Amino acid sequence: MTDVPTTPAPTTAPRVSRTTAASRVAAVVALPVVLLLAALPYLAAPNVTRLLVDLFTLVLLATMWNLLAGYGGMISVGQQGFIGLGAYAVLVADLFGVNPYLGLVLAMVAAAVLALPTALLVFRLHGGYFAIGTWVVAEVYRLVTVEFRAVGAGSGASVTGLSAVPPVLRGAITYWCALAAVVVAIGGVYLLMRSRLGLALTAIRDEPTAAATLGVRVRSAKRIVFVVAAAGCGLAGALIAVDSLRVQPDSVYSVQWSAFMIFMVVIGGLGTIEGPVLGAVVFFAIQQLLAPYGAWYLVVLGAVAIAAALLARRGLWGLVTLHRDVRLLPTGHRLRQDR
Amino acid sequence: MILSVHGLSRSFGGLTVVDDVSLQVGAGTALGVVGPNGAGKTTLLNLLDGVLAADAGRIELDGRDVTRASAAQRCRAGVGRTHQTPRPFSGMTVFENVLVGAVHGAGLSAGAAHRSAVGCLERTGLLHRANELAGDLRLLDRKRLELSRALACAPRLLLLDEIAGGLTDAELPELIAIVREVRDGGTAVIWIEHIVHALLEVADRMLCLAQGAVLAEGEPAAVLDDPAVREVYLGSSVEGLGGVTAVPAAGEGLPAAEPGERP
Amino acid sequence: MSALLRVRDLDAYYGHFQALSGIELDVDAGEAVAVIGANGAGKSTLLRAIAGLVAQPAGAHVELDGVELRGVPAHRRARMGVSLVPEGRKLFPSLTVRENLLIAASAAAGRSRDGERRWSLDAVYDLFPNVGRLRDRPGGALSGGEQQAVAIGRGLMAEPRVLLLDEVSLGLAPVVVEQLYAALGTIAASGMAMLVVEQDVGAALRLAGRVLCLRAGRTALTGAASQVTAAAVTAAYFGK
Amino acid sequence: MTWVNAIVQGLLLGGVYALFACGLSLVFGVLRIVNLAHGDLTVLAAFLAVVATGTLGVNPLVSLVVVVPVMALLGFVLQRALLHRSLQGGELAPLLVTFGLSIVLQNALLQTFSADTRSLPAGEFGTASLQLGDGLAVGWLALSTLVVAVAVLAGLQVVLARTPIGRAMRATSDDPETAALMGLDDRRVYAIATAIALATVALAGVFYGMRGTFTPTLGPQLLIFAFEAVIIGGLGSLWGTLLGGLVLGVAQAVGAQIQPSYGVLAGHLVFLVVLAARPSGLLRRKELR
Repeated sequence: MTDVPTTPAPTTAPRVSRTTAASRVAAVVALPVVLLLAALPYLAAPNVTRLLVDLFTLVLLATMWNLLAGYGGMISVGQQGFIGLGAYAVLVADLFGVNPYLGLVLAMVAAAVLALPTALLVFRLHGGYFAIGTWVVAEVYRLVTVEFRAVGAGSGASVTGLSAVPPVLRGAITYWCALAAVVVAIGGVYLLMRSRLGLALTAIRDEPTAAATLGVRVRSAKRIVFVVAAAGCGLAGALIAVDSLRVQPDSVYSVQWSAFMIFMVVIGGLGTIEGPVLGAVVFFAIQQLLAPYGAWYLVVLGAVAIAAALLARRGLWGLVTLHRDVRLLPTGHRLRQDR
Repeated sequence: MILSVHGLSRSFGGLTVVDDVSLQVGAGTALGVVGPNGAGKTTLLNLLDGVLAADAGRIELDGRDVTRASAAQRCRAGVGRTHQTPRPFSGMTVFENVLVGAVHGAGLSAGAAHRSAVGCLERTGLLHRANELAGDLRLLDRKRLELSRALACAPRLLLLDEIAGGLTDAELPELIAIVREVRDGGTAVIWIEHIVHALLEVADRMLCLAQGAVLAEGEPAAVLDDPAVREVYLGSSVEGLGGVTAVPAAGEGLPAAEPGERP
Repeated sequence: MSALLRVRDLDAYYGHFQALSGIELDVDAGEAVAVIGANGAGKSTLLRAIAGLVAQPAGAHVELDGVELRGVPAHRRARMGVSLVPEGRKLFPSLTVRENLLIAASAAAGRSRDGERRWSLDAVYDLFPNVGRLRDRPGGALSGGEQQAVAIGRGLMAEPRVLLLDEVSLGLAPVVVEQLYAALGTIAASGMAMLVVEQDVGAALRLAGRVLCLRAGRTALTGAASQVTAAAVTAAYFGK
Repeated sequence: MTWVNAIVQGLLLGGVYALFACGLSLVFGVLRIVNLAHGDLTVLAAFLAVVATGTLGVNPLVSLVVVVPVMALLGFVLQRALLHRSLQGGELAPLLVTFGLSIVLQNALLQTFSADTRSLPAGEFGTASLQLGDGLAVGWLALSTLVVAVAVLAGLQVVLARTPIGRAMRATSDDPETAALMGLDDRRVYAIATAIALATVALAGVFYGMRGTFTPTLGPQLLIFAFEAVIIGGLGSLWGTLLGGLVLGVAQAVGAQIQPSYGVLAGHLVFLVVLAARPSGLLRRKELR
């Protein structure tokens, strides 16, 4: 929307541009930032990287929930089902003697595979009923999981396969895994939203009927998003498992994860790639600051989420970009007229 | 025949809205559809493009039965459509709106889709608004956008729902030229329109719907001269109603004010 | 003496699109005015603006018996006596015909103390004998003509001072339209102020004493119904 | 005989679920909002009864005289202050707002009343039972809960079908704009519907509290049970909701009979089977979405 020629009749064919000034700067800055983050275990104390693993997990979760709700239009409060599955995938891999870090990949696969039949069921529900339906499925996952003695039934079990690895090295590897997961998630969603599928999803979000009449396969696009988001949440669960080395069903399958995801995305800005990242950072800060106050901090979180849903629909990122069209990760298309 | 429809019916809660309609449209020809509001014209288009499922009847596209096909499948098979009330993707730019049709409807790859979308916008005179958000467009440009998107799907059958409504007399010929060009390119066109003189410029045949059923079909002039058609179209007869002169308001006569232009 | 319904400088917007500009209109008690014009000319918007369903900008005036209605929400306008019979009938599908009629009576409840009620279930059934027979059917299971009769009856049950009718004949067979307009004639004769939006120009002109023709949101033509020519009307419809 | 007993106890349990569900059903039917805080509001009502019985020293049943009006008033205020605004924000806003409310309620209760398990002392009434044969006993409290559930559902049905306010609710639910043309104030109609729904929630909370134990974090579980009852029975049908509650209760009781930890899981599985085989529910009257 920057330079709109006032006269039609172009002299040469217009060119499609998919970058913005901000995005070119972001692209230049991104590589050194990622490299710096990757070098952090050599530069900073282990407790810093440990905290960052928590933050990265939150960013991953927020990005996935935003993919579902912001781009797919599906409000799920059952993503903890896939988080739990991911955590248990690590535990099961560990039981069979597979390296828990390899379990991260298995977790993604397991979550994606189970997401397919889940989608078949919950896609029969709409709106709020879809939300609770996903929640029921997550509960079923939890209740089935606790029936297995081998993984510690109701009390959970510890990941033992990493006990031979020195703690500092283990912390560093976990950190690199979390960093890689975040980079892949944000980069993946960015590329996804720039692809044909992204175009389809944006169209579905705005006008599903018109999208269908323009050849967009609405249902299959939504199914892909559901499966991808499940895989991402599975990965997050696996990260939680290798980070804490302990898997407890009531914790990994807790609906609180959904509350956190909704909070981060709504505060940060639904339907943007940048917003959920910002929301995750803000949430992480609030969590660190208010944790001593026990459950009151959750009361505050809930109240802020209500206020944001009613008053600031575009979230913090929306406020940041209120007067300027700043897009660090642009997914759109701009026509430029070369003169 | 590109489109063959036999005995198409649809009802809502006991009320039959499209009642046993049969029609055919060949390549490079245009069928004009007239009839009073509520006659089932838009419902007919919704049945043809797959947004609604038919209760009975059969729809063939290029000889293939598509009666049970979804809207997306029909679009990919060559059905393009404009909506009477424009339905833009309001959070996307005009260019991206058209791109959806080029990528998903016509199945083009990125480069070809970009070129095709630019071409469609050029054709409808909307290229200079390419980077604006579709939600910010005024009614007229929204209608142009509807047409651009439908054209981007590279349709074999183009369904137009009151695309001329709200256009000024100056803008009509432009639109008529586009539709003609599409038709002459070998596309079959079905055009619902209240502005009958626009329709007459393009339609090879005319169909009048009343209460969901076909009231008359044939040569455009013959259909419009049909007393039954004039009766349903204007309701009860207007002949012999009035005196001699109309009273213009504030001496304006019948101004051709442009909708969408703020004073 | 000002008119019962007085409209001055009325603009209406849908987002950026201006649907009405500078409409001026008076409807006196006992008078019927027809609003005609092509699709998209702003006819329905005019009725919706008067009924309070479209925001009324500052500077625009809609007055009922001298009382300015700006800022008065639709449900309170209905209680004050502005009754709109909406386009597409809009019967409540999960209510029976009788319930559809009764629901509107609540709008009149606040005013019935100071004046005796003119419209009751029986009065509506007298006017439309069909409706009485269908009283226990759900609103969604009627034909178009039956729905329209119920919708008009429902509008009357609100004891309107001004009755606004939007596209009464839409999609109905001429014979049905004739019956409905016969009933509307009876209502008009009782002294009701009416504003009728119509596609069926002939029917509307037989009922109305005055005509307002809209084109692209502006007043194109106003005058006595007896002076509007068939040619002018045809022009409004066919565009030429 | 144990199986017959399981089914009978399941039916009685289903009465509680039906009572939970009718408020959820009503709010969805009239406002088209899925209230994700429904379960937490039920728990709130139970805690209000704890406070009322504690301070006034009365039987929980008597505390209803206070709890029901307080919850109804809360419903009215909630609709006016939060839900109505959220209705203007598209499909997402009501879900986000009610979910936020759920978090706020749950944690505020946790802070105020601690995580301890509570119950409402029902006295002799809570333990007395009716002997129906050898090994088959029906608790008076459980039986009266079922009777109350049926009475509430029947009452709601009568209100919706026969009273002016019920008519107004159905009309506003069908088409708020046209309802406004009939002089109905949608804000007021919605607020009354929410107030009635929360009054039933108050009943459900107090009866549940007398039958068993509860904690501040029980809400989500109750929401899920209510939701399952609504979906199993079929959206938009109050009798369907009763049937759904009974089916869910029986499924849980029979599951628990097989192995105690299977109870809740069996209920979920029956729900998923109904969703897969008959997505519109067992008793569905009309298109509602």
